Amino acid sequence: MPKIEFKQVAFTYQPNTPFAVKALDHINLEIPENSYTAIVGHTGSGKSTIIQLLDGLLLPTSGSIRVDENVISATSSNAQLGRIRSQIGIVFQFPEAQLFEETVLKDIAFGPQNFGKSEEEAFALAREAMQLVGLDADLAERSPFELSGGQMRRVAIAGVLAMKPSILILDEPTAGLDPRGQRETMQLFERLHVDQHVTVILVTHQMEDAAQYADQIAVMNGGQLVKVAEPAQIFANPQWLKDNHLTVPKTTQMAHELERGGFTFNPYPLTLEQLAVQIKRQLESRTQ
Amino acid sequence: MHKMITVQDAVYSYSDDEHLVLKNITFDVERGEWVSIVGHNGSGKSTMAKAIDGLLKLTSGAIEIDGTALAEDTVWKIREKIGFVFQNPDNQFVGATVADDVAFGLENRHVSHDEMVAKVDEALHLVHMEAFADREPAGLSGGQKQRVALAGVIAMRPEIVILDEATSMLDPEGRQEIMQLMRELKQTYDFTVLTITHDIDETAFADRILLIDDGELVAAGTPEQVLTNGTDLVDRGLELPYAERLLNQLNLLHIDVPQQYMTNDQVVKWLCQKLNSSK
Amino acid sequence: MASSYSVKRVIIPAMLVAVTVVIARVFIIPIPMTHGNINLCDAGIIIAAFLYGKRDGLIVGGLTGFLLDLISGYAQYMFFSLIVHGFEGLIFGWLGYNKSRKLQIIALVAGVIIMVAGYFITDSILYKVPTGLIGIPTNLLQGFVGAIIGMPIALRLKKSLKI
Amino acid sequence: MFSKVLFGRFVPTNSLIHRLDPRAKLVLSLYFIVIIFMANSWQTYAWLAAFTLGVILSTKVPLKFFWDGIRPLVWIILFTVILQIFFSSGGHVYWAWGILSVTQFGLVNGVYIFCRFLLIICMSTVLTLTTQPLMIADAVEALLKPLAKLKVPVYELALMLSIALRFVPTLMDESQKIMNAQRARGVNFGTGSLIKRVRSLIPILIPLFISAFNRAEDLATAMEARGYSGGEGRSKYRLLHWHRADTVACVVMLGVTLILFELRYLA
Ligand SMILES: Nc1ncnc2c1ncn2[C@@H]1O[C@H](COP(=O)(O)OP(=O)(O)OP(=O)(O)O)[C@@H](O)[C@H]1O
Ligand SMILES: Nc1ncnc2c1ncn2[C@@H]1O[C@H](COP(=O)(O)OP(=O)(O)OP(=O)(O)O)[C@@H](O)[C@H]1O
Ligand SMILES: [Mg+2]
Ligand SMILES: [Mg+2]
Repeated sequence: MPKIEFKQVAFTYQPNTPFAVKALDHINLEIPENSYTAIVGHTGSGKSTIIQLLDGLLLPTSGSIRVDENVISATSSNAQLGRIRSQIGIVFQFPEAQLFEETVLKDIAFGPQNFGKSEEEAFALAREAMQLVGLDADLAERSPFELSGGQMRRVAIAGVLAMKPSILILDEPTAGLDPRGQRETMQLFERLHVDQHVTVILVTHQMEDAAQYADQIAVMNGGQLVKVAEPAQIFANPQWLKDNHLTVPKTTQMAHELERGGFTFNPYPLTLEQLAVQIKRQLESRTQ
Repeated sequence: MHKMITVQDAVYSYSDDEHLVLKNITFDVERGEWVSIVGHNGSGKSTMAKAIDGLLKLTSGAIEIDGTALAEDTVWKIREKIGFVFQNPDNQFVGATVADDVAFGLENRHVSHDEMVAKVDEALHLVHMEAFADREPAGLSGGQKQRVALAGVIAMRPEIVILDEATSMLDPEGRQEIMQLMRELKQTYDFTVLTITHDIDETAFADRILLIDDGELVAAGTPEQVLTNGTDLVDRGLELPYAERLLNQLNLLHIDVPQQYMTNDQVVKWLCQKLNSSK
Repeated sequence: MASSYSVKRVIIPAMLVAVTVVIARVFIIPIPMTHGNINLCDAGIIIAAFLYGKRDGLIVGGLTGFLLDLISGYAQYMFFSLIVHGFEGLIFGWLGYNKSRKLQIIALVAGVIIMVAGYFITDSILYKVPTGLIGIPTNLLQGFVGAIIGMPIALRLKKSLKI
Repeated sequence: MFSKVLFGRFVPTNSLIHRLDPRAKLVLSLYFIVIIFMANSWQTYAWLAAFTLGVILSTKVPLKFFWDGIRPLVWIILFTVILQIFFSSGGHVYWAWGILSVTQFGLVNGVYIFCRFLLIICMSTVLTLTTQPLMIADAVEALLKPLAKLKVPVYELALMLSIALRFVPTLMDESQKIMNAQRARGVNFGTGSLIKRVRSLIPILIPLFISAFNRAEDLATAMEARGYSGGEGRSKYRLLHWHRADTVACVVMLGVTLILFELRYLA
């Protein structure tokens, strides 16, 4: 049984008013346990709406979402939603905007405490999370507002990880970070996925990340789910990507241009390393 | 002829403590040149740019814009020559509507109403936002807001345009749009451009690149000179251009690669030639 | 040069007005048989006044009162609110800015009384004395809730931002 | 999402009233509220009510929107009217019980106060339904301009008002985002005791204020970079235009007043 299942989900903002916006329609999606799913799509295609539905922050107008045994529908109660939220962690875009406590440690411990952990347990979880994201233990008693932008981002991420979620949702978690910060952050989530078997759902505009980390990619366009498939399938057709307002990953772009000059790629390379290996093979096979 | 921007031994620290955010930075920019400043988060790029616009005062060092030394009494004159687009599209939108926002700078310069209307229309036309003149910012996308910011800059006919990570909060489509637009505008008006970024792809149009690391200017030169393996871009928190990374990877796989810097197209051409010549 | 000081003197109160309008519109607590509900605008005014003093208290109070009525469609009240909330903010800042905890509590009480009295007078002028009387309990409640939310947040912000 | 807030209660129908200069609308609606206090008889109230109805109809805004303006005040209106009826004395006594009585004066006064409520609410609703908040802010600035001579910082106050209006939707969005983030971290709003509810607001309000301060910092820098150095002597892009229709509106209002006085003193 998949971990998460969307069944015929539709969502409208401000229904029955002149301002009604139909943000999602006919969403059917399965997310297996321990998988890494990327959700990609043009601005306004409904990605953020999907993840808010998944955490019960919005309730579907129709249809239902199952997370393990719990079901979210238009009539879900607060208690049900609380159970679901306790196993899902969301790193929102620019998560440093959620910091509020007097010290870093207290802020990170806030989530676990809300979900019923005692202060001691929560602080222990917080210290563990600090280590996980690579924050120096000395920072624990500092005010989060005295930190650099990169450190604040880590504190916010630690605040989500301290809840020990079995599902981790990431909404463009690396926006605004420099390449090193981006790489380190993405590798942190990858480690959680591999070592602790966390189910990861990544919303991103960066096709490189989707190609590199995800085992399945869901493509959104205009509130519809247009395709769910493995990265290799999604990225095999640059024209299709452009039609759905997606950028073409650099590797795909390069492979595509090389094809015009005589190279052939099968399967389509997703990462720089795969591309290099295939190029080498073809160069060498010709020489022999 | 004098340079457009000269920065001499710029030193800056935010508080009185020892921590220097800029450490003896010296460089200059020619009239009409496009220069990119790159560096990791917190390396001091924004601080440098703000100092050039007189938005903060150097601890020591000197800045000259178009032959005029930046000082208390010249700062307003100098700001008239510089158009600045900042990172967050929301936090620089002053006007209540698109047209009002474009007019804001003109109002500050006491431009007459009729002239203002003409200039606002023209600037909005140039950034393809004329249909949005009466819209409020709340309904615009990030990319559209940044185009409005650019229109506000263009309406002032500046000699220098500084984009401080103006695309970093946009989606990829929005980014490309803004960079492309900037290129078109530069062709029309030939201003001097300073772009600040940590995205190496955005240096694509630059004539010259300055690399800043923890407040120090560690490399300056053409993209060919700076964007190669030699400058330790990766150690400095950045990334090499894609073509360069591919060549490195091929090199690791024991394929002989040329030593000089190549763009994507050049790499494709070279690889295809190699494939076909080895038939 | 670089004296963004004067610009900030305009922008900070403006932004505080915006936040106060937002919290007043987002966190409304419905109360039957009144203007409809109580809102948190007093909390925002307290924060402005405790962080920046009487000038900003006056401006943020006045403009927030004015804008809130304008946006919510109570134009008949907007100039009264400008004066009542402005005066309230002035009192908060005058008696409470950079003062001891005890004095700050006195400032809160005084400001809230001014606000309650102000609306009593407003309603009595516009309509009748009974209309003014009926507003007293809800306005008191609104002031009380505003104070118990505004005060701790003002103190926390002051510490975190070193204002 | 919050375009509703941004527009205030503005309903664009582009009627004659919509097109009037906001200065005219602001002054005339305030003036009207003042002259309502001159009404003291059936005839005077009837005349003002007829005029108000005419204005309401000419805005072409559906009547439902006016009802929306009255609804929140219904209880206060009823309460005031009932008090007025039971506690005033004079004239014929229809019913009495202890200190309570229903008298002729009481009934009449009750009806009058009811009318006053309706007239004040409807006319101020006309203003907000036909004029965008921004326009009203402009009008206020224009009308207060003479105060600049008395060292009242009119320009700065107007700029503050316009920037506040500009940032309300942005911060409204921000508050929604922060609320989502904290709910995802297990905060439960709107349940539990008052203390608990108040406590649950702290994780929202602190980040919201911090965000506002950060924005203020950025905005101040951006404004300075664009050459803003104080309000004095800036030229203005958005101008208000006084048209013939505005003068006509003033004349009409004068006529309404004259007739009102006529009815008040002749009857
Ligand atoms: N609070 C809201 N009220 C009304 N409409 C909304 C709201 N939030 C989003 N929408 C609309 O719903 C649609 C989907 O929005 P959503 O935020 O889910 O897109 P997204 O894919 O996350 O976009 P982005 O890549 O820009 O983050 C859009 O048309 C958007 O305008
Ligand atoms: N207002 C301030 N007060 C104190 N320190 C500051 C302030 N602004 C920036 N700094 C510090 O100065 C250093 C340089 O900051 P700056 O904003 O110039 O970096 P940047 O290169 O623009 O980084 P980014 O890529 O994140 O925008 C950083 O260490 C930062 O923490
Ligand atoms: Mg989104
Ligand atoms: Mg910067």
